[in-house]
Amino acid sequence: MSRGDAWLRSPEPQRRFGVKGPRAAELLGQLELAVPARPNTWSPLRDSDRDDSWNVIGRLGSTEFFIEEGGDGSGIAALEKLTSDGVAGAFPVLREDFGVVLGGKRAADVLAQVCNVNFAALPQHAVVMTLMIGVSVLVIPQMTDATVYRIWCDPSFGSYLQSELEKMVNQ
Amino acid sequence: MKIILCPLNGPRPLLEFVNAGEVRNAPDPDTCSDAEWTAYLFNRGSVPGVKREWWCHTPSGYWFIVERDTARDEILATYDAAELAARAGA
Amino acid sequence: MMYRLPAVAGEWIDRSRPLAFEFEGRAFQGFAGDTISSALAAAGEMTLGRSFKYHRPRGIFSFANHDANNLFQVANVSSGPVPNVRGDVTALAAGMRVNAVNTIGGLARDRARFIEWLAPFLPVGFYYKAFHGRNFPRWERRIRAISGLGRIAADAARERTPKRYGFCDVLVIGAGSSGLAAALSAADAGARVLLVDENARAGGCASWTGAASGEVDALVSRVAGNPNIELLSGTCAAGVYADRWVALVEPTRMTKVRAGAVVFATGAIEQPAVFRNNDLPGVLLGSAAQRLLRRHAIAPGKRVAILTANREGYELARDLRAHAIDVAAVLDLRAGSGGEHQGPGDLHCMTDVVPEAAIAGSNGAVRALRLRGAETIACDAVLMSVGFAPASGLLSQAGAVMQYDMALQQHVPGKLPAGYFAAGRVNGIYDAAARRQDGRDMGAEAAAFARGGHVASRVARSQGTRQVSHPYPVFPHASARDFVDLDEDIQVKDLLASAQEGFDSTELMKRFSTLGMGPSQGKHSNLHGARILMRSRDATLADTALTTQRPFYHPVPLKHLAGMGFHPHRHGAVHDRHLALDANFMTVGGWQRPEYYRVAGKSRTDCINAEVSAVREGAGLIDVSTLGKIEIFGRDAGAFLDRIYTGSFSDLRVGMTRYGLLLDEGGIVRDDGVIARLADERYYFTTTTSGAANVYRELLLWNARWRMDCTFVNTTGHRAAFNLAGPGTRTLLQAFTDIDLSEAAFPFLGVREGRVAGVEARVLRAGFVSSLGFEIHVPYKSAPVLWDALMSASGVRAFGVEAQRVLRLEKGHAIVAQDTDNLTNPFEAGMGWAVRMQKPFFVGQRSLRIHMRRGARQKLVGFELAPEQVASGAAIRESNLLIHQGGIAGRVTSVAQSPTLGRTIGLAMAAPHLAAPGTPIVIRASDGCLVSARVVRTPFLEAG
Amino acid sequence: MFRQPDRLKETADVVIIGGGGHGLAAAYYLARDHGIRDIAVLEKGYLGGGNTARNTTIIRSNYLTPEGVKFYDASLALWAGLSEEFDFNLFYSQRGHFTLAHSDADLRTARWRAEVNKHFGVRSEVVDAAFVKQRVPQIDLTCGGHTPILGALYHEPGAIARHDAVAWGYARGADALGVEIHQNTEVLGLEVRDGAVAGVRTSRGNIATKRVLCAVAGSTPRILKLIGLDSPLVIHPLQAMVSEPLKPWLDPIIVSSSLHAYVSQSARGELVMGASLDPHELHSTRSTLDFAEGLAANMLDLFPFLSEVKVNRQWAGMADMTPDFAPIMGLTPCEGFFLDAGWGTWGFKATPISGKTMAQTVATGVPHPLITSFSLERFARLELTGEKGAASVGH
Repeated sequence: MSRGDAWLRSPEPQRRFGVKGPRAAELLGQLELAVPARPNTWSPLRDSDRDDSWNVIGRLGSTEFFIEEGGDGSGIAALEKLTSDGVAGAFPVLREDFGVVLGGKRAADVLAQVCNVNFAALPQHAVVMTLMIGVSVLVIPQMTDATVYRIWCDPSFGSYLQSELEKMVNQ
Repeated sequence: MKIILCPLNGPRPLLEFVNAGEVRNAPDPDTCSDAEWTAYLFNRGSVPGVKREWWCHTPSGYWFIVERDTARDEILATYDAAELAARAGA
Repeated sequence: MMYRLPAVAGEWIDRSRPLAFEFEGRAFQGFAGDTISSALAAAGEMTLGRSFKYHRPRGIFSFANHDANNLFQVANVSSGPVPNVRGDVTALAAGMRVNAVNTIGGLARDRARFIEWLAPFLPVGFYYKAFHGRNFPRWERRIRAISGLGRIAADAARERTPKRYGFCDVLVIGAGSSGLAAALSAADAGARVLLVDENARAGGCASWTGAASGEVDALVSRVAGNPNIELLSGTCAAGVYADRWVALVEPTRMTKVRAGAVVFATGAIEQPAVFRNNDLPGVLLGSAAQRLLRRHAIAPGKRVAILTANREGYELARDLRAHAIDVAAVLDLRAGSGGEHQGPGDLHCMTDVVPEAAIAGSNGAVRALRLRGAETIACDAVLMSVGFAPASGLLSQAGAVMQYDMALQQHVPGKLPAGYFAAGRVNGIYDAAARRQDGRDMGAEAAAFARGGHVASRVARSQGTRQVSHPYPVFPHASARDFVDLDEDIQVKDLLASAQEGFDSTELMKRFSTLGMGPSQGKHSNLHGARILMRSRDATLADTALTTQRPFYHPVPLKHLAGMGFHPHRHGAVHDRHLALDANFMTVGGWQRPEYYRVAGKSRTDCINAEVSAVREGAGLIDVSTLGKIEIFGRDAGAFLDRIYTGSFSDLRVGMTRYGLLLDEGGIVRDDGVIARLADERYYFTTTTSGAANVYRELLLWNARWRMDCTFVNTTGHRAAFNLAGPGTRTLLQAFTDIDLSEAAFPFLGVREGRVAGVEARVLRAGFVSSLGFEIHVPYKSAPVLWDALMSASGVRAFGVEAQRVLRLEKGHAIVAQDTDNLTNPFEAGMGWAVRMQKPFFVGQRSLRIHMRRGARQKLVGFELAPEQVASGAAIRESNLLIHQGGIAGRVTSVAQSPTLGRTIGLAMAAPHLAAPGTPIVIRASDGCLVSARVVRTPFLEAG
Repeated sequence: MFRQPDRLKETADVVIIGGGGHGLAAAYYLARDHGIRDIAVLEKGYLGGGNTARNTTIIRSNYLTPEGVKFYDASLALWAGLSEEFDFNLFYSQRGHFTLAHSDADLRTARWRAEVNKHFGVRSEVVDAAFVKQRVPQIDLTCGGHTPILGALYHEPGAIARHDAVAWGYARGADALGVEIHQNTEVLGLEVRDGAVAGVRTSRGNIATKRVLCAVAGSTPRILKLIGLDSPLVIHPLQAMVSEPLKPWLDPIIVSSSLHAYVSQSARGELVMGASLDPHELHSTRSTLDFAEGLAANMLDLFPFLSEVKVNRQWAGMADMTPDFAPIMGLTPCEGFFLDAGWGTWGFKATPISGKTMAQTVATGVPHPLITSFSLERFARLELTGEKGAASVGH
């Protein structure tokens, strides 16, 4: 597999934030963020964010949210402030995830070696919580482009996941 | 590998799940006899047949209910624990 | 003798690419497209191997990946010798060095030949009846020495091959007429189809019989042109598992496919006739001869006799003559004449034939076939075309029940599980047009099912009309050598003897006689074995089931199953710092943890002792990031913890921590940690390293049952933690933080949030390893900053897990799962102080009531060795036993030579009557000598 | 070898449910040692077709608890003499048994077992990695660099045997003493009068009897249900696989506690490989691909050169697991109904001693001294055995 067929890179520096709890959705709504309606889907952080932006808000299950924001990260700053004051029913989640971007026209072939999910059969704007070579991961397929996959995992598994994915990309 | 239809995450391979055994109600610890209590502790009534079990999708930490035929290795139904009361009644 | 013909239309070999190779030390040449066996056959080699038990010479038999007697030890240019390579299907490569397996001193002069002379004295089950008794070990060495087939090469390197996950709507197994038709009709119905065939090319039997090859070629090209169909040839479907999960094995990798529906178009396996010397080289299946002929342009012999019981035998005769091969006779086992029993006028045909024996020539291969009560036919090849068995291995793996159809004298699928379909010869259908129709029908049904159509189990219809299988092509001979199973050298008499002895079910017979246990798993022997068994019981095959077929259909190399061999492991945030400090790592619960830090010129013990002293005298820093770190929020958070842990936490003051002990429902100690209350509705707590994931999952389960108002967050991997321990740590740490660390402001067991070294942190006053210590928890990515800052402070020394064990032992702290086991309750572990029995409820409470009534069966106590024992160098190790009046009275769970106290101290699970401080105890060291010690109070070290 | 009676007897002194090794052994010793020969052994399928046919034939006595060590050591003593006794070669072959330790927790458990074993005169020692290498030169002590082997528990008496032959040997022995063995005879019901066994209903007729021994491993819950008894058993599939025959190279039995994998080489030259239980309850002998994948990966970590060696066949048995990894043997609340169950992954090696002790228990109505701590009531009393240890491994 040549370098161009599949590639791996670190995402641009992003601020990351998590919030969880029965009233988490409500809280995000208050800040006029585009809260994904269905569990395990994502949407651009704000309606103003174009589809090619990396500002994303993912709904993990029904009551947890995962947010990444570039630029000044104003949205996340506001959230951190709100939740640190302790809003009943919406609690901050420390997100120190390891993040990586897998892309290229053979990216799907790489995924087929590490993950038992049929990404081709997923609905639009899906967020996938699954196992990848033994590690729990969060995957957003085709976020900005049909051949681009964003992957996050527990930071302590980062070096392992990175090195194994690199091996395959370089095959 | 078996596929389990996770009510939250959709169809996933067995490998992504762990099983915590049957849905069982513990006897009232304050009124039950030692015999009743130890029977609850140890006797899992593992006669082959349809069981209502707790399963967890580990990547998402989501616990839900699986109705499984332990003799035929078939999964008959899966649903959120919130439906347990209603289903158990039915 | 076999030989290569001039070019044959459609041959698979490339005569422009000769390949030189070596066989049994002699030089040979084949062509690209040859297999090992075909290249040898082309060179006239008739004997390619020796049989498993009697070491009889054996040649090509099925040429269909079932030739268990043509297994080779193959060394390639690039790789070392590989055992048990199947010559009939393995592609020839230039420079191969090939040897027959299972010979002593080579194929030709195999010194193990002698075993055959013993054969008459080796009845079935012989080994069970002989050699035993006192001398068995000696006999066994001999038996072991001649057992087995290929040899392992212990220096061969680990091979890592990728594994893939695949998905398709319809998987069609077998690319013959029916499979190709099934794939096309499924694709036409809109399904994404994967079509696999173990042969190097698609086409199925048409590719060697030549029958209806025109139509089949048309199908092949239509498949090639269909974007919805992916064709994988040279790919074996090795196993079928639950929910249509199928293992596809290619030469270079394994693909695990999830199919919406599966069509088995796996065809049929030609079965031999059983008669004396039916195993001679030159006696082979008609289909084998045709595969050799059309794929590799090899003639089975110069003068060929065909033993038949079906039309295929006559078509075979025509085919051979069309290629200018002399057919001596077509010998039909069936009575009757005319019609099908008629070859071309000048073809010598006989009916009602009973084969007496094949006769071997000087080269060990067949030179004639003797018929009972008739002439002897001189020939150098006997081709058998007497019937088929369905290739049903994968079908029965899928759960299909095979039923014997008396009209066809063949097994056909009965009830098929939902989502599985069968088509073609496996259904007993042999005529080309009917097979294509069957394929079209099944392909359409499979596509409908994959789309979410009906899921009811269905009965596969068998449309077979023409009988191609002889009901009993078995002709036992008084002096045997009438082989039913060539893998295992099993003769008719062996099976009859088994039945005689009471092993008269297919399963028992298999196990006693080893029928079908060889490398080809009975593909040519199970059917006849069952026929012989049932006839001996005056019953028919309709009255029995064949033995269960299990994975794998063809054997699969370990490397393809193992794949790349991933080993997930975790690294803490300052792993590189540990490396820089030359840490010696140990693996704990998937983490790499520093066991101790090496210091040039110092022994392991010296290093550990130095780390201990650092903590006792000044300050030490240990990375405890592997601890589980869980947060609980919400109105019921405290109440929830009260129900989970043995202690009480709803009354814990904000800003304070309390030890938490977790039991299972049986009252057994499972995990422990420190629970901190950060706010009214916000707790943060730790678990053991190995317990982290399970405890978190268990909490979620309890709350799925209790439905209390709380929310859980597992920050284990996202937060790093470090324990700064030792008398000097307060002043040292104060320099890095604005949190007031004074005893008054930050008492023992307190918890504070603030900044340390500029990093947002939670600080817990901990006492696990030292009276004064601060456990500092920070976000993963900020950890290096904190570590570097603290390590830069003068007098701080990093310490590892081993030093921590000594330090906590000096403080008398038990480690769950080291000092406790699967029977230990908190009272036995000396942790009763952490249990609030008066609470209304907590997990394990009910069982503890029973434990308390019964009283402790063991108690965890501290002990120390008498100084003179230490002086005498007595070495006590963990798990050494306490001995009392000659019996076992407990065991040592922890022991260490305390550098601080200069004594050997430890913890032991002891019988209650030995638990009182001051009690003398006796410990048996591993070398057996008894060491006296004394039970003492813990902690061993109050201050420090 | 043994007769196949065409019809059931109407009454029997003792009915044994289960024609596997345990049931047949009990029948044999009842007839031989206790003069009770009016016995009917009822087998749902074929002789020894259950876990006797499906186990990986490992025989050892290096257990953790005193009661376990004494019990299995008595079994080994019987094993050694069986071939002679039956005049039938069971291929009982002492190979030595390594339990590899990959962590200091493994080593602690290994030493714990060794110390208890030695206390009862059982030959077990904790050995270092060099000793392992010397006995198995082909092994990769680094385990692919992932989980290095630090040492092992070495148990010299560890052995293998031809599993089917054990059932046949006992069957032949019992048959010769007049015991009737009925295959393809499924038990459908049990007659119980005033809390005592009165008879057995089967697919081939009824037998009146006052004593029933149940020795059906994975089918135990189904039989217990017939008399309304509950038990702490849970049924898990236990899988195994076997390679194509290879010339002998591996003498001892190798078990890795951390990798949960074990392997030995049979007299036919096949590598017989197994792993731990499937993780959840299932009453089926289906095979799974992920089992074969995981086991293969572990095998290649131990023996990288086996990459090209082919796996011929997979299979599975149904293991009746107990909460404390020790069997359930002896009397039950139902008078005359005796239980021999809870054999999980360790039943084969116990075949002779379970037969002998259950025979005496059935004959006398009093539990044999070797099995008193394996009683069914221990769970109600919360007095489990310690066989599970701190982190135990089966097989």
